[in-house]
Amino acid sequence: GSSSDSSDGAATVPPRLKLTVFAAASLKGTFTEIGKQFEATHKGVTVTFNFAGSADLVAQIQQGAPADVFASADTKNMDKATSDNLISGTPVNFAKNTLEIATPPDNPAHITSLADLAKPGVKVVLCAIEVPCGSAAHAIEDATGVKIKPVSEEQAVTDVLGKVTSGEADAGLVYVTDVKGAGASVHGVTFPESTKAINTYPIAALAGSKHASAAAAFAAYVAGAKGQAVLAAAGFAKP
Amino acid sequence: MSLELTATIDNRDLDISFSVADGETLAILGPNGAGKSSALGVIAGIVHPDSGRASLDGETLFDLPAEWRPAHARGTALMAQDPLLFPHLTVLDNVGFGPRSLGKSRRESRELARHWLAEVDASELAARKPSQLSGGQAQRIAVARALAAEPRLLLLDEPMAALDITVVPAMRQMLKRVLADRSAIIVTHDVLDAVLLADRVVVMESGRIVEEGATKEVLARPRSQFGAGIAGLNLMRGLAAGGAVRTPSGTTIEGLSEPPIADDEPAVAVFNPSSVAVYLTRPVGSPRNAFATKVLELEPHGSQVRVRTEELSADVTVPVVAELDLMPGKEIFLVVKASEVAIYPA
Amino acid sequence: MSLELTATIDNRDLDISFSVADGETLAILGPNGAGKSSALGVIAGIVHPDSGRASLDGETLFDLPAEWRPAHARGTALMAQDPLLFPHLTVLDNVGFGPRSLGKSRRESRELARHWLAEVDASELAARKPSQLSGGQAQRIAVARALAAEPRLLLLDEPMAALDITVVPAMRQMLKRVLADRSAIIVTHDVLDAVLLADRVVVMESGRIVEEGATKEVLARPRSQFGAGIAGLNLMRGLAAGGAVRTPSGTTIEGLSEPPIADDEPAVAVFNPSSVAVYLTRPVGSPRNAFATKVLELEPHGSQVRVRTEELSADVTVPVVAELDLMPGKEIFLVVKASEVAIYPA
Amino acid sequence: MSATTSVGIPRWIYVPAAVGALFIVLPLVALASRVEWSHFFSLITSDSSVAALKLSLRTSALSTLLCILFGVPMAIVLARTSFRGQSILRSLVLLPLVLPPVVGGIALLYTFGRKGLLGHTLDVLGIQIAFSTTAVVLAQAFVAMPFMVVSLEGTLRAAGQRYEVVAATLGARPTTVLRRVTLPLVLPGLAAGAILAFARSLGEFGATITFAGSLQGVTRTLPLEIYLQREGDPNAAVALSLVLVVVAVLVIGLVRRPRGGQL
Amino acid sequence: MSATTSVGIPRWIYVPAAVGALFIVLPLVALASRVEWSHFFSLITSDSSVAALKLSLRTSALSTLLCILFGVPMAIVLARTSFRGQSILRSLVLLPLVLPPVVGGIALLYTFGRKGLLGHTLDVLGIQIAFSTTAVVLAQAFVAMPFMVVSLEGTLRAAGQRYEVVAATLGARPTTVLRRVTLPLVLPGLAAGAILAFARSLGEFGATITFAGSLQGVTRTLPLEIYLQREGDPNAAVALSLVLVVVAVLVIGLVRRPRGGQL
Ligand SMILES: Nc1ncnc2c1ncn2[C@@H]1O[C@H](COP(=O)(O)OP(=O)(O)OP(=O)(O)O)[C@@H](O)[C@H]1O
Ligand SMILES: Nc1ncnc2c1ncn2[C@@H]1O[C@H](COP(=O)(O)OP(=O)(O)OP(=O)(O)O)[C@@H](O)[C@H]1O
Ligand SMILES: [Mg+2]
Ligand SMILES: [Mg+2]
Repeated sequence: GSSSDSSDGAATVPPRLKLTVFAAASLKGTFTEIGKQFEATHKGVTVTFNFAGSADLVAQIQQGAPADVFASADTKNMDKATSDNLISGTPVNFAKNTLEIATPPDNPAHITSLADLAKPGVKVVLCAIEVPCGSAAHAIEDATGVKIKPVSEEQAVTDVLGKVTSGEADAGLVYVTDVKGAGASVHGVTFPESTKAINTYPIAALAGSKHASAAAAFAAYVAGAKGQAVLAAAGFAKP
Repeated sequence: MSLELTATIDNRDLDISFSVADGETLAILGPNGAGKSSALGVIAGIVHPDSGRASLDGETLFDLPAEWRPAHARGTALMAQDPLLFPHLTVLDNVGFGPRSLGKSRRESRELARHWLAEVDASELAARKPSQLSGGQAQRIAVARALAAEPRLLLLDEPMAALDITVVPAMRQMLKRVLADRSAIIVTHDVLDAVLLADRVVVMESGRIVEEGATKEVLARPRSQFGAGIAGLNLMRGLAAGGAVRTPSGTTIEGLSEPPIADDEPAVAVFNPSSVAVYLTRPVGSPRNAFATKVLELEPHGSQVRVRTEELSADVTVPVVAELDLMPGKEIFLVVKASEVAIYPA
Repeated sequence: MSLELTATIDNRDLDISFSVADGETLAILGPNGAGKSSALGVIAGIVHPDSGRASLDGETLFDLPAEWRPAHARGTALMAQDPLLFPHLTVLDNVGFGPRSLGKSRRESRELARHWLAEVDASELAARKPSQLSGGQAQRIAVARALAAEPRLLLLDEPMAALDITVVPAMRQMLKRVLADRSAIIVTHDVLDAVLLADRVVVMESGRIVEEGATKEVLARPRSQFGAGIAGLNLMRGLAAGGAVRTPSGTTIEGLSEPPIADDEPAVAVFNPSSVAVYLTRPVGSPRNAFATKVLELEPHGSQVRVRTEELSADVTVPVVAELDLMPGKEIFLVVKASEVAIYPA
Repeated sequence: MSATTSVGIPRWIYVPAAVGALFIVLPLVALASRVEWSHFFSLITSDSSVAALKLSLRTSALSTLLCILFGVPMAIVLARTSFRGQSILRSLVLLPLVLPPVVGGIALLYTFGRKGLLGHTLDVLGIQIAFSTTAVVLAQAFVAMPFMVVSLEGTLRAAGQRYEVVAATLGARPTTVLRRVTLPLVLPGLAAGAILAFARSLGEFGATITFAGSLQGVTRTLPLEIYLQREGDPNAAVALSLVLVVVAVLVIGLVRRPRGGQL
Repeated sequence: MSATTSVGIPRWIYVPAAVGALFIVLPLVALASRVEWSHFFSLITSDSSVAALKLSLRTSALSTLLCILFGVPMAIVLARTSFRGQSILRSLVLLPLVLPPVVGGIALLYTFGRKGLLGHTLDVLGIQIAFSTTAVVLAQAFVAMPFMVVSLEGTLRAAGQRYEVVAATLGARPTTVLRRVTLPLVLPGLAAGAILAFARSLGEFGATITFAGSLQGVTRTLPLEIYLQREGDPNAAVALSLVLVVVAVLVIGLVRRPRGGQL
């Protein structure tokens, strides 16, 4: 393909430039939409996405993956990339997410508050502490003193959601965006203590990019008004 | 146990029907590809005929298309043409397979296996794996395996094909002993097996039975081409007397008997018509057996002429007939050397 | 192609050494488990001896422990005791396998295969799969397959064991023809094969060679137990003359020859000593052959006595010796019926 | 040693075989070379690692047992009988092979879960499968079963029925034939199938996480533990993987004593 | 029809076989019953789905080819020769079976990645493997190879060498023996191995996403697409899985024409 690293305006971007964005899997819906919009305003740029877990993405970038932009679902993985000097400039936080209780639509265990999750006999699933949603849940537990005994500590928020939508679990702690995305298949229970743990999504252009300006433009676009609108529609909070 | 069988297999062009009486041994003779093995397969339940029926001792083995009793429930044991010893079992366990399958204990089965191994003179092979056997050894084990299964009807497909001729007589004696009180069918290429082991003979050619009857009769007066080719043996039954056989009519015929037979045991003397010489006067010489008799008929037999008398036949070449002026009614002496006569316990 | 072989296999207790001259056919005789198949396996390269060496026409086949030429590069073809036809190939392709492997074109190989199928009288089986063959048919195909490979040394392990006796003579004739100008080794249980097909004979017992030499000599004067058991055939070589054989010394012996042999073709007459009768005067009767001769020696032969003369032997029972007062130097007539004499092209 | 010799294999075949072996072995070497051996032992002997390893071995052994108990009969039915719809059944039985494991987990949830097809029945019987070790075993058996079936069916077909027929003519009823002839003769194929099933169970991740969840000591098997470790410390995950690898080598080595090829 | 009959299998064996079959089939039924058929067709014909399906089929076919090219020789070497260290080599070759696929992906990255063992060499040669379709094929071949090897080795051992020996005595050189005797005789095992390899490739997820990434049309195979769909719409993922399943059934059905068991 062709390459260029001049300019920043949409008009001067050379034709047939391919921008590769590595983004956390939870951003699939929003970023695909943002990508389409970006392509529309930046003629000649095609945006392709590599969606995977944030840890996977960092490992791939470390191994020399041909990526231009990295959007992580947490700061920890972005920090890894930063400390390895893989990004150019400083990362920008572009979205926030908080936890919400998800229950099956009929809410069989009648969950109305965080404290209800600690009741005996309630089957609760959380994320494992090693993953962002798990560390967030842990932080809330620490801050509120509510001790939840989960029946399972899942690897990813999708897995938590899966247990809830299938009715296997009575409740789970997931992100607000997940509850929104799941639509009618879950019932969301917000709780005030959720502010004790806020997850932040950073984005950065990568040092190894051959299209530095376009990469920067995309990162800026996400953090900008148009991007924010798409993200907000999916339930993300402003950073 | 008596067997009744009628079966056709279309794609092998087989169409047969025969029976085996209780305790009887039937020999099936015939050229390669005649359908002998197929017939055994049908009885054993491993070849599915297109039509027909069979019963063993009144119990239906199959009655197509309605009934089909599986191989293992038939009470028949088949020693097939290919030994096919189980490669993962020792010789002893191969032989013990039948009894074990029929519910005998491991110890009992081993016991039985050892017995039958001894019978086929292969005790020293007990611990071997089949891959460590010679061809003839494998065949003997296969015979022992079939015998050990103690079936109601025993099916033997050329049990002696790979055996060296020095052990064949012993094997034949052993089979004679075990087949005596058993229903059995034996496929063989050797007429002597038929003569010594079988009460009745069926001759097959191209999937059909072309001849059937008591062994002696079929072999004496074969009507089929194959029968004629192999048959015509002279048989004289009687009692052993000093190594010879004395027939009920008082004739004594000398011969070689191995093993020796005790006096007054039933015995049979077998010899080939081609070993029988025809004389007009009683000759003086080595031949121990000379029978005064009359020519009954003369018939062509291949390139020779078969001279039939009341009891015996002689094959002579054509010039002989002219020279000796043989014709029905003529008084002759049939002469056969003792060393040409085999005497077996009957 | 001449073969030199020395080999030992410890765990089969085999220790042999023999050779085959260029164009010669060697017969290996011996009881079951003697090591005959093992010997062929060593030559063919599928049994690895513990020590020894072999060369074919000067080329080393193996020279242990240093050299070992793989089976496919030996220029030998083995027809093993078990036909083992390739189950996934048709009969035609089974037979064509050898030529094809040696680089012949598919068409050429098929041609050759068809030729050899015709030789073993199995042309009509060409399209079948091995699973659709009878035992005897499979064996014939296996013989054809080995022949089609056109090896420098042909190894046949009991090529006629499963054949019915009506086809054996034809097969023997065919083998006689193809082995005539070939180096070959044939393992057999039938002395007649040795007599008719082989120039030399090796007799094995328990892994050792107990006898070795020209066929005629070994069979005439066997020194081993097994040799004695099977051997002793009378052979007279000469030229065919009106269906009989005339020996160089002028004796004529009549017999049966199938197929007929043209006059003055080399021929051999074969008959068993037990068919030979001893007379003190020339008898008048059916036997066509009477030879005036002198007793050379008398020797026990099993339960009988072998009467040896210059050229021929006769087996008689013990009482005969006394009755006729046989002793070395005595003038006798040896008499044998023409129907007991088999005449073959030599 | 004297024996009927193998006839040898073409020399050139060593070339692709070596390339193939390198293709598998090189990545393993690369992996091993990245392990920080100084931390290795403290890492693999941590509570959570040991718990996960034990759980993995226990559940994999059980699921292999299930695969033998049910997979062997299926392979036999597929190889030795023919009936209408057999090929469809075969394809269906092979499906867990292609189903992404996560989807397999969802399918299991839909079946054995509280709201699943059998959920009510199981509830009445007082059986709770989800979030239990039983669920792990079921998930592993579900994905591993086809391995046993396919591998054994291939061997059964290649082995043919000659010896089974002989056994029947000696009076052995089908069960005896199966036990004393068929199974001993296809043992190499059965062993291969069991190894594959065990290995697949040991490595199973997606269906387990979806159907059984991930709780230390109960449902968090080694692959789940590795996955979690990876979030924090990729090197730890690699080290743990090596443990899995070593365990697998040992187990496979024990099961598969190389025996001389029969002739 | 007349033929040498099969001797029959024990009746009771149908019971565990049926239980096993139900265990596999029930979840598939449960899955199918949850699909929203109204959206089904629009969903599976979307650009991204079609692209993923095509990519999956292409890469799986290629990786199966690799498994045949390299796995068959390995199986033959393992089954037909014996040398020191053979059992270790066998265990090593089986390792991708137990390695969590994600770890396998990491190992591949460590080997073929730009900073990997062979990265420099490949770079010099101008070859970029990671994150290309080639990487997908390699990842799939890496995880699928042992299936071919194990399944075929079992069949080769069970089949024995009798016919190979006969062929050699007729003058067939090892290559001819291989081509005209060994391979035709173990065809059922080879087919089983190929099916397993293809199926495993088709379902491969972890190693692919790690080593090859998830770029639409380039490396995003159907399982990856399913994984992504699941983030948003689990039902869509299930529907897409069914497509995978149907494709697999078709392909397997085509490959595996049931032939009569030879006797
Ligand atoms: N599975 C089969 N399918 C079709 N035809 C077969 C099959 N098996 C044998 N045949 C054919 O059926 C005929 C009878 O075969 P069978 O094996 O019964 O002969 P046989 O009398 O035992 O011969 P042999 O003396 O050679 O063993 C032969 O022409 C043979 O080719
Ligand atoms: N693979 C083997 N391992 C060990 N011993 C064997 C093996 N094969 C054969 N034997 C033994 O070696 C001896 C010679 O066997 P071989 O097969 O050569 O005999 P043979 O002369 O061909 O006999 P037959 O006439 O029965 O075919 C026998 O005692 C046999 O049991
Ligand atoms: Mg037969
Ligand atoms: Mg032999």
